[in-house]
Amino acid sequence: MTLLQVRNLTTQFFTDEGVVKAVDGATFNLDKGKTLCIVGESGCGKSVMSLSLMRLIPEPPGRIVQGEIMFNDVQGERDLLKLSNEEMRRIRGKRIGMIFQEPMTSLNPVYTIGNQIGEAIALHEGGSNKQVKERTIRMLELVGIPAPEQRMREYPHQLSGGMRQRAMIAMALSCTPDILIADEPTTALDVTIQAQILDLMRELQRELGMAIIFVTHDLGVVAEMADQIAVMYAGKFVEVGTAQQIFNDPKHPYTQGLLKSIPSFEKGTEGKRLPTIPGVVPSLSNLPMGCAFADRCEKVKDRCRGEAVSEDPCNVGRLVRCFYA
Amino acid sequence: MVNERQTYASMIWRQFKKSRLAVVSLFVVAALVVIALLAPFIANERPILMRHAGEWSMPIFDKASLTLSELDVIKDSSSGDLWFINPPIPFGPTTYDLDSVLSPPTKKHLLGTDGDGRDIVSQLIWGSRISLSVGVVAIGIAAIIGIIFGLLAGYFGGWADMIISRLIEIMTCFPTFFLILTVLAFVGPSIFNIMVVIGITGWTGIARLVRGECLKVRGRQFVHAAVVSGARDGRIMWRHILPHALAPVLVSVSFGVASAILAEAALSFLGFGVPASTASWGSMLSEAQEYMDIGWWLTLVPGSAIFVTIMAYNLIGEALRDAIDPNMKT
Amino acid sequence: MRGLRYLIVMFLLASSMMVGMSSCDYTLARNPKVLVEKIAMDPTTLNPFMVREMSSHIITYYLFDSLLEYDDETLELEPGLAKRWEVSPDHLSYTFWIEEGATWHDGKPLTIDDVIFTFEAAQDKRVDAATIRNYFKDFVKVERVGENAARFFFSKPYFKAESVIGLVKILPKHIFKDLDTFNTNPANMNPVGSGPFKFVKWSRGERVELARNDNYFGKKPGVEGLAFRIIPNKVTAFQLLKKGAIDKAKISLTQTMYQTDDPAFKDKFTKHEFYPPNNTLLGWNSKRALFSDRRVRVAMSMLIDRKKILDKLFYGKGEVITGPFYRFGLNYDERIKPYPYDPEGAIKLLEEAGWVDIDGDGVREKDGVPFKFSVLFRSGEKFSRTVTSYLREELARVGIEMELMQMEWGAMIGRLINRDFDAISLGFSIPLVEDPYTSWHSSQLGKGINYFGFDNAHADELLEKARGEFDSKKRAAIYGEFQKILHYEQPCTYLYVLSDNMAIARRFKNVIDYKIGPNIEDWKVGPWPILKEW
Amino acid sequence: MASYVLKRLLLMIPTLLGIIVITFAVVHLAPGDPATLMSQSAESSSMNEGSAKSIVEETKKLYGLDKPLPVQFLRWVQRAVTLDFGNSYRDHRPVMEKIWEALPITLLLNIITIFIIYIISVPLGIYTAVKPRGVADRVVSVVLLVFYSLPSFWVAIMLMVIFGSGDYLNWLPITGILSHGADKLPWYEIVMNISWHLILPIVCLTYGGFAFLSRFTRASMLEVIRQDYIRTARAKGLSEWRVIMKHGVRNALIPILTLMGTLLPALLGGSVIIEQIFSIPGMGRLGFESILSRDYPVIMAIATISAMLTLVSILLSDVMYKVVDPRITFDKREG
Repeated sequence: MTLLQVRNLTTQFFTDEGVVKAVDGATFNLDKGKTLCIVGESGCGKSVMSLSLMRLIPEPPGRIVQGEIMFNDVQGERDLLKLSNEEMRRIRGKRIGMIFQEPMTSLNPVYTIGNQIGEAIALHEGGSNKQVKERTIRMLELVGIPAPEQRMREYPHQLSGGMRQRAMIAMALSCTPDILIADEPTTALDVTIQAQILDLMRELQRELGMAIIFVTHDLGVVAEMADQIAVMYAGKFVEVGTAQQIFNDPKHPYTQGLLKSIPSFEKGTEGKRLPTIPGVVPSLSNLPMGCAFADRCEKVKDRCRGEAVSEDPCNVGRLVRCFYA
Repeated sequence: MVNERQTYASMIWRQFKKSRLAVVSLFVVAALVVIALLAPFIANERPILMRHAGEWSMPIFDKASLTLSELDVIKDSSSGDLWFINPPIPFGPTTYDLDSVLSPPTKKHLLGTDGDGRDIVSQLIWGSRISLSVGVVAIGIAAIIGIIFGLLAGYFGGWADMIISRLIEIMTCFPTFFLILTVLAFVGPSIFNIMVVIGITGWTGIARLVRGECLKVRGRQFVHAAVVSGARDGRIMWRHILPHALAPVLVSVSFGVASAILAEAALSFLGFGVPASTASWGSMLSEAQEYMDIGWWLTLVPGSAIFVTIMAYNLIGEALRDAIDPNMKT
Repeated sequence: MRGLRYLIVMFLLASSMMVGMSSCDYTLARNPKVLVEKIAMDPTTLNPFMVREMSSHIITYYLFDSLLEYDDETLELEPGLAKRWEVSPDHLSYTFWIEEGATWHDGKPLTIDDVIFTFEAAQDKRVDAATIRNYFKDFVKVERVGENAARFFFSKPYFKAESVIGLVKILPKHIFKDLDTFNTNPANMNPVGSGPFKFVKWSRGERVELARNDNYFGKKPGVEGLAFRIIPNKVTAFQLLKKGAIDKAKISLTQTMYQTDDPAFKDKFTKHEFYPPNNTLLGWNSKRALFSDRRVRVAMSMLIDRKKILDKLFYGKGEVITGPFYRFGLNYDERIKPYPYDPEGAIKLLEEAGWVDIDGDGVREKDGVPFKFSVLFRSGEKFSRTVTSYLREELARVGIEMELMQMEWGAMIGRLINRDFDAISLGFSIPLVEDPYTSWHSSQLGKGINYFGFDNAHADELLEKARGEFDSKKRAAIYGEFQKILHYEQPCTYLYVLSDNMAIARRFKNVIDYKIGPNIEDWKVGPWPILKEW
Repeated sequence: MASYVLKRLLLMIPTLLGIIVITFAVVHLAPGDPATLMSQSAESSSMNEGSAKSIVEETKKLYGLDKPLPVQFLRWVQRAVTLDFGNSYRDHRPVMEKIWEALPITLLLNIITIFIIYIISVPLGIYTAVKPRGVADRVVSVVLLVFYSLPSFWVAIMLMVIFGSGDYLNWLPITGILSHGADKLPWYEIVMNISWHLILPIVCLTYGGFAFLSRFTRASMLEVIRQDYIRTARAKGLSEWRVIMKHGVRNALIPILTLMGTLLPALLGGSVIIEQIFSIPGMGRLGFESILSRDYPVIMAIATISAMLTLVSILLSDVMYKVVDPRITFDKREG
């Protein structure tokens, strides 16, 4: 069952330097219980993508200029972009949870863990203080935090990085959402913790049956998590497909470049660093006319610079944004 | 997200320029500085340039060559051998025009005269010297002391923090006004003393602010990173911590400059302002209180000058803060 | 958004409160038979011995009586508590008979014992009254002679002895029993006097109230009471006056000239002009090299256009003076004319004295020392500031550099007493029985109040002679002589006696304009408008 | 926490001692002495015969001012530890009595002032921070800066002339805090009467404070709003109001609390002019007059008492700091 259908989502930032097209016409589907990984280098618009899904783009300067996000849960199908702020608010945290990259700064330093988790529960589920507390403890247990009754009275700075991220996950999952958006949740953690967190997420996904949108730049993590993969470059999805398709048969030169730079992705659990492709991501406010990857592409031809590349809307299961793929 | 390499300063400047009011304010302050510097050339009773009896001279520069009475004689005599350029405002700040006491704005006195027949424009121009320097010097002193002490206390903690905190406490508890009074009584009232006293009593707020920011930032990753990478304490404080504290300090400084100008005005009101031979906006305003409903120009002119200057400082401060604050950028 | 709503609500609340409170009238009615006068500071004490400032002085004046009083018109002494007095031919003993039937405000009779107690207290070192004691240097003793009389003995004949005794306010013995606690006696704050008004209430920092003493032995005042409101700021005081909350207040020159001529004001108030005995002057420190030369001092006087300054900057509200005496008193010699404003003459004198601009820098020098000095005056004091800064410009024109040095009062007096100044701008209040000895005799150079270093043998002689002269006319002649010497030497440049301007509510009748000031005791209350307590 | 407070309380002793020593030295070394000033009225600018040195010296002896300074100091300390600050030189009344008269008035004024400043500025600052650079932000910031830029004595006199003079709007009283004779009214009328008197002084004391505090709040709030945990709170589905109020404000309050500690002495000293203009017999006027008349015992007492108050308020704000921000530790670099 398709839980989320994103069509032509476009988010722009209107800054003094010009219009930044952070997300440009993103289109993908997310099925229930599956994991979609969005991969790309830093600054390619992944985080904006995930925030756009939650409608958490700071406005101004940002704005979702077009597209639709069809969300299909027990209450039926609706376009998140057309909901009122209040309706959208009720979806956040309740139907769609989110965790972030930096567990330290993402937790409010002046409130206890228990307070911050319980807040979401009380908000969406209601119940007496006692019920909220019990559920909080249950969530902390679920994410594997030992001595939850004691931990919930502690402040974020008293926890280790891994524990904080577990707490974040507990918070995001406290209302058993249909979708968990994880924005580089393991980047700030060290490798062993990273593996634990990934395991935890997979386990919870099985247990709770939620879909995950996993944003990362780490192909190793992708290999471990993904059912579907979307490769993002300069605000655009350059290639979308199943994990198998992407890993076994990358079509887009950028994807190919990414994959090539991992010596052995089969046992990627060590999470080796990805050597960069020569050049840098172009400024999103000043994109070239044609293919944004043209300057870094080995197979570049004249046409790439002159003409915008369109994607193939018919072929939803597999999308490649390249003339020569 | 910016391609070309920029220096920090030019980046600040680019951000700063975005606030039109701030740019206008900068021009205002710049104009004030120019006026203050050129005060003798703008408002003076001596000619700028003079040719008399075949000799060229510039009477404004020195008391030399001519006393004023000689000058009067020369100017009065209709000898053809005299040629001179007067400054645009041919009155000094303490030139008494006894024939037009309390005159409303006229052609002769563009903004009128005060109860003693002194030209308001001229006082305004000369007063800008006092008011500008009071603000800048006083708060300059305060900021330097405050930043250094605040960094030391916030960064090192422990004994340094304790001693500096005690010092801050002592200074905070000290009645500022009494210190000013005493110092003025000791060394004689002068604008310099007023500035120094406002400065040395005003640093505590900034120090506390820097210390607080320091405490806040100290635990963050990048400071640990710097510590781990073997940076020296001074460098960590200067390069890694100070920039974070700079934004609130700048707010404090911009308000501080303004409040120093106001403090000078308040001192004048209580009769402890700058010496009478120097016009200051504060003293003009405090003298005007009696004339509030009969000589509107007396209140309005220095009042507006103080107002505009303080506004300018504050607007610049705010724009600067927005420009410097690393978190403000999108 | 809720924040905005909150702000709007707060704003509306605040402004409606303000408007609401403004439109309500919480004023209470004011008793029209009570005269409300403005004073600038809270009195420090209501014990006349310890009085040191105007507020206490004004209030204790009504609370306490002395043996003798001034006549406001002639400035001569007339009976007060004493109904008559006698002076011995050798001028060494004075006998005073006091009024029978005078009582203290608490009902106890005022007896000769009170008088004797008063003068004994004045002698006692424990009592904080060094200023009064200073007048009793030659006082030997006081003794009771008969039921109602006391005799005072002096070791030297001195014409002022009569007024020294006569003007001391008599204190109640039964209140001040113990001189050890004299300075902190509660009665200093809650006085029991014998004067035409008695003490009612003192709200610190706000007002002091007195009520008419209906048992007063002398002439009873026309007003039922006095209230002194303490208003430090003169603009506030003036607004309060216009609101009708004050009946009598000194008004500034500006207010007199510009702000009190509208019909609304004239409808409520009359304006009066008085000349309190207070001479302003610029003192030159003759002990400093710069002003040791008489010609320099005279030149300074000739450089000050006293008439013009008075007319243009002080609206002619005063008179130019030439000597230390009260302009409208007996001793002032009108024949001595002020040095005219004469820059050329002054330059000539300066050059005679050796002050010439040799190096052409615009400043005169002598022996390589430039003619530079600083003039000291009280910060925030408008008169001195105006005169000195005007003079500064004038002096610059003839090649003299004068620096203005303003100092806070305490610091300035310190400098004055230590003779640490070049020149100084001062006011001098003159006692009504004048004796310039303390200010100008050479014996007063160090410890006394001869501040400017005036040292003249002939003048000393005259001053000593005057002290023993009991005929006021003859004494005036001696003082005329002295004034001539002083004028010739110009140890200071006398400037003006300036007028005090006062607004008095119209409902008070029989307001007599004595030169020296009004006397409330004369006043009657006429028909009154509705009065409010603001 | 308790040991921290105790430690701080102990640390106050040297600070207080430092303040006392400095004040004593400054007061006594300043030119002009009470004995001299007692011989002359501080209010008129004319001298009289009283300042002859002999008179001054006699008065000095009476007040013990002829003793060497260390002796005078020790005597003062000896009495001060029993909270006996002696008698005023000016009027021989016990110093504490004078302070007890003035203090409630100033406290009343200042507490209302601080309250109003906070209750208006903090929400304003938060509001403008939520929508930075919007129209409201700009308008508020300019209006408050306009307020801030007006010297208080000028505003005070202006308001007095407009709202309290016989010439224009004769609406408000301009002196004191209670009408004469109003003390016999029932309590609610007294309250009304006092409020009516306080309008002008309170307006003059508050208007300038809005700008600084609200801008300060705004800056601190702006920084907080950009933090990740605010995004987290939004992602939780909290309403914007709750995000700002719960997750924003508490963090933004931390730097504002630092200000609190310094606000009290500033207001104690800052009311000299307003008390002078509106004839309010508060601490500002008492201090000012004591300084002018070199009334050492009063100056020393005021300095000591206000120092103690200030120290306590600084301590309070530090403790609050700790309460509000659990991360803060006061020890050397945390591990």
